[in-house]
Amino acid sequence: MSNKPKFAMYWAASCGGCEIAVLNIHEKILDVDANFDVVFWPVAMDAKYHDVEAMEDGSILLTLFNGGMRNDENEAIARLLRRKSKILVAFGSCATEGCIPGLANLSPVEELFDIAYHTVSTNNPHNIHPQTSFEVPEGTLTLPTMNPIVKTLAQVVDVDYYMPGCPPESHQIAAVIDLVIQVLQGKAQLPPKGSYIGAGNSTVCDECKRDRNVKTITAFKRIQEVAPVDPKLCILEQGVPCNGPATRSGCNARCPTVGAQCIGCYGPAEGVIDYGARLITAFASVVDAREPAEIEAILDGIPDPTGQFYRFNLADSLLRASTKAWKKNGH
Amino acid sequence: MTQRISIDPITRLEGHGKIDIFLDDKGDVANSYFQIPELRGFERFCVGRPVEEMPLLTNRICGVCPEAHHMAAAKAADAVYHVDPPRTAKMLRELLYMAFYATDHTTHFYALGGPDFIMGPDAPVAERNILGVIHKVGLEIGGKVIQMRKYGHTVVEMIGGRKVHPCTSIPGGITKILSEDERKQIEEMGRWAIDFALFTIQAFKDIVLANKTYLDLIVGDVYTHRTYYMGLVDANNKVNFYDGKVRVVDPDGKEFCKYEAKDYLNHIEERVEPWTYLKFPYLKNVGWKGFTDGKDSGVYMATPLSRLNASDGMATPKAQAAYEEFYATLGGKPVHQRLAIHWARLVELLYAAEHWVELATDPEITSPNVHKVPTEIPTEGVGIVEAPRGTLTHHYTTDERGVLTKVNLIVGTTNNYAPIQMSTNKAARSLIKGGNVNEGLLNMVEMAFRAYDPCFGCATHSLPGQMPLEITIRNPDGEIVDVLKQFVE
Amino acid sequence: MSAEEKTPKEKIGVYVCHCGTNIAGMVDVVGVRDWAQEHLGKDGVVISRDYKFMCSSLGQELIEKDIKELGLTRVVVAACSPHLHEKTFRTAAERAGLNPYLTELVSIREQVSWVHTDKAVATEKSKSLVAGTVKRIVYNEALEKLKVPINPNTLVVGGGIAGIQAALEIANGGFHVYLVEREPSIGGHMAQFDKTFPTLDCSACILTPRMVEAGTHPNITLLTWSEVMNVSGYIGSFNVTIKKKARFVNEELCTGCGICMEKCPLKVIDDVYEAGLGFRKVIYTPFAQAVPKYPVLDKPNCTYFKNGKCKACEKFCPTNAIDFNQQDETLNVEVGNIILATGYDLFDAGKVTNYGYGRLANVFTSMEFERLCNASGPTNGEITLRDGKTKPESVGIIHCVGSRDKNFNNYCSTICCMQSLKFAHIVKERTGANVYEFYIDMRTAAKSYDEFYQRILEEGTLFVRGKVAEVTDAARNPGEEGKLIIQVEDTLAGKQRRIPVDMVVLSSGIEPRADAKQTGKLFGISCSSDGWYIERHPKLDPVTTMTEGILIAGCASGPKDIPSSVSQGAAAAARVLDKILQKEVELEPIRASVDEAKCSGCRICNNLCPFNAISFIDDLAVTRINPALCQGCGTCVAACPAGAINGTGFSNEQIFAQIDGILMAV
Amino acid sequence: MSEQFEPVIVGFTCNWCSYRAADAAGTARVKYAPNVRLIRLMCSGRLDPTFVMKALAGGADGVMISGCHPGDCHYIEQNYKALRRFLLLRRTLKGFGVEPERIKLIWASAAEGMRLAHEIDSFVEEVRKLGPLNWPTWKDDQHKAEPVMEVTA
Repeated sequence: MSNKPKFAMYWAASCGGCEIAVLNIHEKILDVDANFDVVFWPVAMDAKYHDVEAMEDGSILLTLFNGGMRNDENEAIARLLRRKSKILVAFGSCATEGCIPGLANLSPVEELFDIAYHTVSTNNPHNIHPQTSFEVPEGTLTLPTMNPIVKTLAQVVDVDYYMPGCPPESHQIAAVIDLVIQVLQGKAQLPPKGSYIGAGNSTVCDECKRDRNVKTITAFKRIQEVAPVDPKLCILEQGVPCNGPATRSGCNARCPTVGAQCIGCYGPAEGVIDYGARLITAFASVVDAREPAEIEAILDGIPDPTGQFYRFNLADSLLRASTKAWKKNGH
Repeated sequence: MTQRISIDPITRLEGHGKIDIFLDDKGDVANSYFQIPELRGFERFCVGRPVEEMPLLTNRICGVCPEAHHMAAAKAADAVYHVDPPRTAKMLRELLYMAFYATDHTTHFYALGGPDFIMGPDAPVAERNILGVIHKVGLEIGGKVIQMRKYGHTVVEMIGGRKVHPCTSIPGGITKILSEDERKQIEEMGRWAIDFALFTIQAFKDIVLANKTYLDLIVGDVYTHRTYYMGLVDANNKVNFYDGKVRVVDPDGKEFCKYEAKDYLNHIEERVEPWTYLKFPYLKNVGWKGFTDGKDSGVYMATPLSRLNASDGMATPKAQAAYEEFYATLGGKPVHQRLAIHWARLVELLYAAEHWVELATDPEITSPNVHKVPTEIPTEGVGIVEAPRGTLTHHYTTDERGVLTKVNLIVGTTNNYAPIQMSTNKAARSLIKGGNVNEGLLNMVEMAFRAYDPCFGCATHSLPGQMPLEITIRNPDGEIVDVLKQFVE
Repeated sequence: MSAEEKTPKEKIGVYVCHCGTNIAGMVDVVGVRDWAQEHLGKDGVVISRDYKFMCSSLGQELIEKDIKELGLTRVVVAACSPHLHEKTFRTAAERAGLNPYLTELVSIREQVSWVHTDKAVATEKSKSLVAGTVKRIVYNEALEKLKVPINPNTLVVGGGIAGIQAALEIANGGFHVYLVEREPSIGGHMAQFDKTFPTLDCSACILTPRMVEAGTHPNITLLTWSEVMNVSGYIGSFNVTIKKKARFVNEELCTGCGICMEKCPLKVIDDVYEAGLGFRKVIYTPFAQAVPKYPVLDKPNCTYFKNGKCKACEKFCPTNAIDFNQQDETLNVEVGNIILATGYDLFDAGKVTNYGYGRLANVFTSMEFERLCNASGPTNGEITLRDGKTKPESVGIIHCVGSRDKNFNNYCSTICCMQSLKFAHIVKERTGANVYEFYIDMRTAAKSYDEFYQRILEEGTLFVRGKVAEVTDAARNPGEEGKLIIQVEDTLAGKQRRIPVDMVVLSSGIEPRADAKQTGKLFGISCSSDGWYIERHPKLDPVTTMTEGILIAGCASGPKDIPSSVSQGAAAAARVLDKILQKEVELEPIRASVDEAKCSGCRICNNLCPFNAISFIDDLAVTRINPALCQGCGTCVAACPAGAINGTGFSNEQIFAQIDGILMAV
Repeated sequence: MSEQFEPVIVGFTCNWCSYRAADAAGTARVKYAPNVRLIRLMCSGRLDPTFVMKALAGGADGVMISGCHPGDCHYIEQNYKALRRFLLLRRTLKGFGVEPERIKLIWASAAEGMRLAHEIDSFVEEVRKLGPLNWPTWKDDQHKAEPVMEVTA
């Protein structure tokens, strides 16, 4: 084995987009190879779970961990890699804040099954559901146990750094890799534990080129009602609920740039402890009405506030799950 | 005494796929099970969301082929609103999709499937990866492969806004208007892509077809299943990725059915097994007969090969030529050998590149007319596209505000779950006899598996080319009798 | 790792007050003390005491001693409402060298012992309230009051009696005043009156000297025919932009001889001063005693401006003071304080259609009537019907026109009763006609008002108690022909009456200025629902507003008679003088500020501040908050989607910690 | 103490009207339910929905928000912003399964101690009817590293 510092990347419950985003740094990958001894990276190379187990605790310098905590296997590996890694980075939206799969926290796991295994195209007269342990004639087959709710990495293990984004933009990944290499060469310092890396400290508007004015909103509109949006003017000012004002900068305002509203994949700005609350208060503040009835009428323009405000952040919000989800799971 | 062998794609330990093989007392294969141990429940938590969010939410089902979900969702949302997007909008979506296809097929051929052939199945495993490929066919190809992926991503980002998880398709069209400058670049990249595709097919012919052993491997019985084949076709029954009707041909290659997206429920049904989180789709009108092939089993396949089998040809000239050569070489339609999927994939790569240029040179592609505001009350709609890994179906029902009340998704790879289970099973049976586990087992099973380019949950890509496996043989008491590893340490 | 395991950042002292038995009677004070000592140590509580009366000098010394000897860095006093004793304890802590903002009060009297009945529960609640404040105070910052210098100049807006009074008081105090009036002359409504109640002395006679004094005072810059266009800045240093409308008369040269007015060939109806009853020339001063004496040329009506001919005024002016090329000019003035004495508008009696004003010739408004009986008025004080000659034999005066009426204004206009009584006297005195007063309630509260009422009663004026339903000329009964009939329910006699009269006077109420809202926005103050400016406190602070440095006097804040308007003008002036003499003001340091590194320039907050403290810096694309304008409400802090705005004194950390504290298991 | 469920309610008041109303209730010795624990803000406009989320997540069964009557805001019109945030917050909390009745907005002038007391009593009764909310404390949590927690807006 070489004496280069060890690097690992892992995916828990994720879509694989984070891995693709890393591969999309193209030739930068070679820098990783040059400076690190890649010991564990499912998407890119072979290695075995028990190889990792065999390593000394803390022997991996840097682990980029993506994916959420959907089942007990996810958590098991999270704990293992925490033990083995000096620096554990929650990489991407799933690991930092739960991402879209976190929306599952609005309903109990049972419901996920009830729906998934009884869709219109499913023929399931005997109401069969997958079992964590099932006897087939030849023996027993086991499946991992789903967590009652999706958790973020930091809710399961101690996390050193957070790298937001669904997925993190490749230019940001490249930048972070550069930083770490510079640290290794003693040319730079690591940021304080708990910092967000590969992202800005402000919000998307900071990078958005659109013109902004003093805001007052008389009606919220759906994107399909107004598209194509005015190419110059702030999308929120055109009535489309754009999450840009509350969403951490770092993506170069990609979506607003192509005429789509920001959906918030970079999560809350620095130090904000509840992303959705920032949007609730910001949007409500600029609603141009005083009478409850008028206000309600304008708010009707946002058909799904909970989803709108917690699309990516639900699992990391202060409430984290709906009463349905956790009451059913006997918390 | 029963032995149990688990083939555990160790690198996906959190479980995107795990094979358990049970041996009977004689040491022959009693049965094998391919398990998918994950469920994220999109069908549940998408309910309650506004339908225009589906192209954004369902992206997150798969970061490898988000474009496919983006398109299927957008089309389903159009249908929900009963709106027909302007021609330019549809072309932009399809252009993005072609670029994605070219990238994805390239990745698979050079990084995942290709090495089996280019390096040869018997080459040292450690060399059978993209690095090995580059080594064998020359560095400049490595450069070209990276170039191809870069170009693909550039187009996806130009039209879709982002390299991964595009965000521009909305009910009634798309939010992005293409500038002439962008169009020029896209056209140039497209022309380059055509050359790259031709070059790749030539390489395949030189290295694989010219080599008797490889050819036998392809046409060999181990990888043969006589199943139904599914694919999207245009009005002339030519292969289409973005739009058209779903056509199914029977194991003899005769058209079994041809339906519009909205009618998919008359033709497709899914089965639940208690030992896996993934469902098994099958042809409703044939019925579920278990993991078996033949005309009487509803099992069907949806892959590049299936699309070719289910069509009458390709809609672009060069690809059509490649199509004809494909069947001429493999002895006519339909082709049942799974390994031919690799070749079929290259035919599609060429089509994607050609159509890419066709779209990029259409005078209307830069028109600002990219969206039609929906005026009808939203109700229900189905959107179907061909994902690289199979026919992808999104089906939404909404209330009058366009908020989802029902969601049904049949994801590309799911179509092939039963065939893969069968292929791996067959490989196991043919290679495990009297308790002797043939050393080639891993490799053969892996090849069977990989030919489908499976994308479970929905992200089981593995670079560089390995589906690294380990077989642990335990006695009934669970003690390890033998461990077979794919990689020499 | 969680906050609990860390060694506490601060040394906190907790002091629980018995308040005699006020608190101790319902709260186990010692229990609270011990609980704090025991359970809040990890938060930094190093000492927890109880005492009979914490606010007593001994109690305060207890705290000061601990600060000195134990080196306390935070003090929590569980006692009464902070509105009562926060200052007391903060000052005490300050004496001991601790920044006052590091001391907090917990209200366990008003919020616990006085309102609850179960001692156990009350004690429990007290504990959690204390816990909340202890956890909160860890995040309190040492704050310094903001000090801003006071520019000694003052702006007074409105040249009515209240404004004149205010201006004079300050000017006499030796400081400079800019007195802005939008009409050509100061004097306001009072200048239009004939007599003033209850003393009946001639309005002009008492007002004119004041006007002249203001007009000639070395410390007063009189800016008539002028309007405030813009106000920026904050208490101590406002920058005001004033538009001086063109008079077309050179004030340097004009002697006010009045020849131009004589020679001007064109007369127009005077809707302002003469309430439409009389005429004025196109170049004019509103009235003889106008201050300043310089006339104003009414451009829209001027023949020369209309068709380029005439120039009579110019020809005859002995000092060539007429200047047809004069332009509006804007000037900027720097002032430290602003007094708004913008007065009122008269209620438009025409709105009460059933009283027939505008339809029935001999229905007059109170202001018309003032002019009618004013010696300098259109009829030289002769009280006549519209024809200008017939003397009325009977006059009906209707009270509360537009006031105390839910269709118009709910409030009582205060002055109408006395005004009507004054009218009754004048009519009797000058015409001997029969006078009827129609009133709902007779309101004669102020000094020697009711005596005046008695006098009018004795003079034989007839009073009918009841709200007039209608004034009509449709005769029904003999004797009604050619008369105005007043239909009223006499609520004393309990029957309907029809009273025929020759003349009806509508005692119209008074209303906020039509443009009061815009003016309010201009100066950053607000109007109540009925449109009057809101005082900082309706009883204890009637002449200041929520905006530091903006004061109000006279009818701007509601209907008032002359004496009250004058005293308010004086009061506002006193406040201003006090500020000027202090040379600088201290502002509460509860303020919001923007972390510009975090601010994305989304501009969500830009529209949220009614005090114009928030401004957007275009070239930096960030928002800034002017600390001197900020009033510390925290609305923008709560609104910022990026969490880029911090509010001192009530920061998120403080509130979060307090929530944790009060939800602590006790 | 009684058997019945005693809800824990966090109340937010503005400094000028509603907090003074509580003072007034005290001075007048008006008795009311002890379940509400008040936190003083300068203005109801300072009410950040995060406070409500934190209170509910921290174990409160209900949250009361109170301010000056519309039109009487000490800061001119900020209570209208509080009203709008309250309405949107309530809609959002529905999605979390939190009954709208658990969050109440109360206008009370400095003089209305009696009114405030009555409002509190009726609110406590409503929440009592709804029963405990006791949001899970998510004991399994590893907290995010300290520095992050301490950088706050």
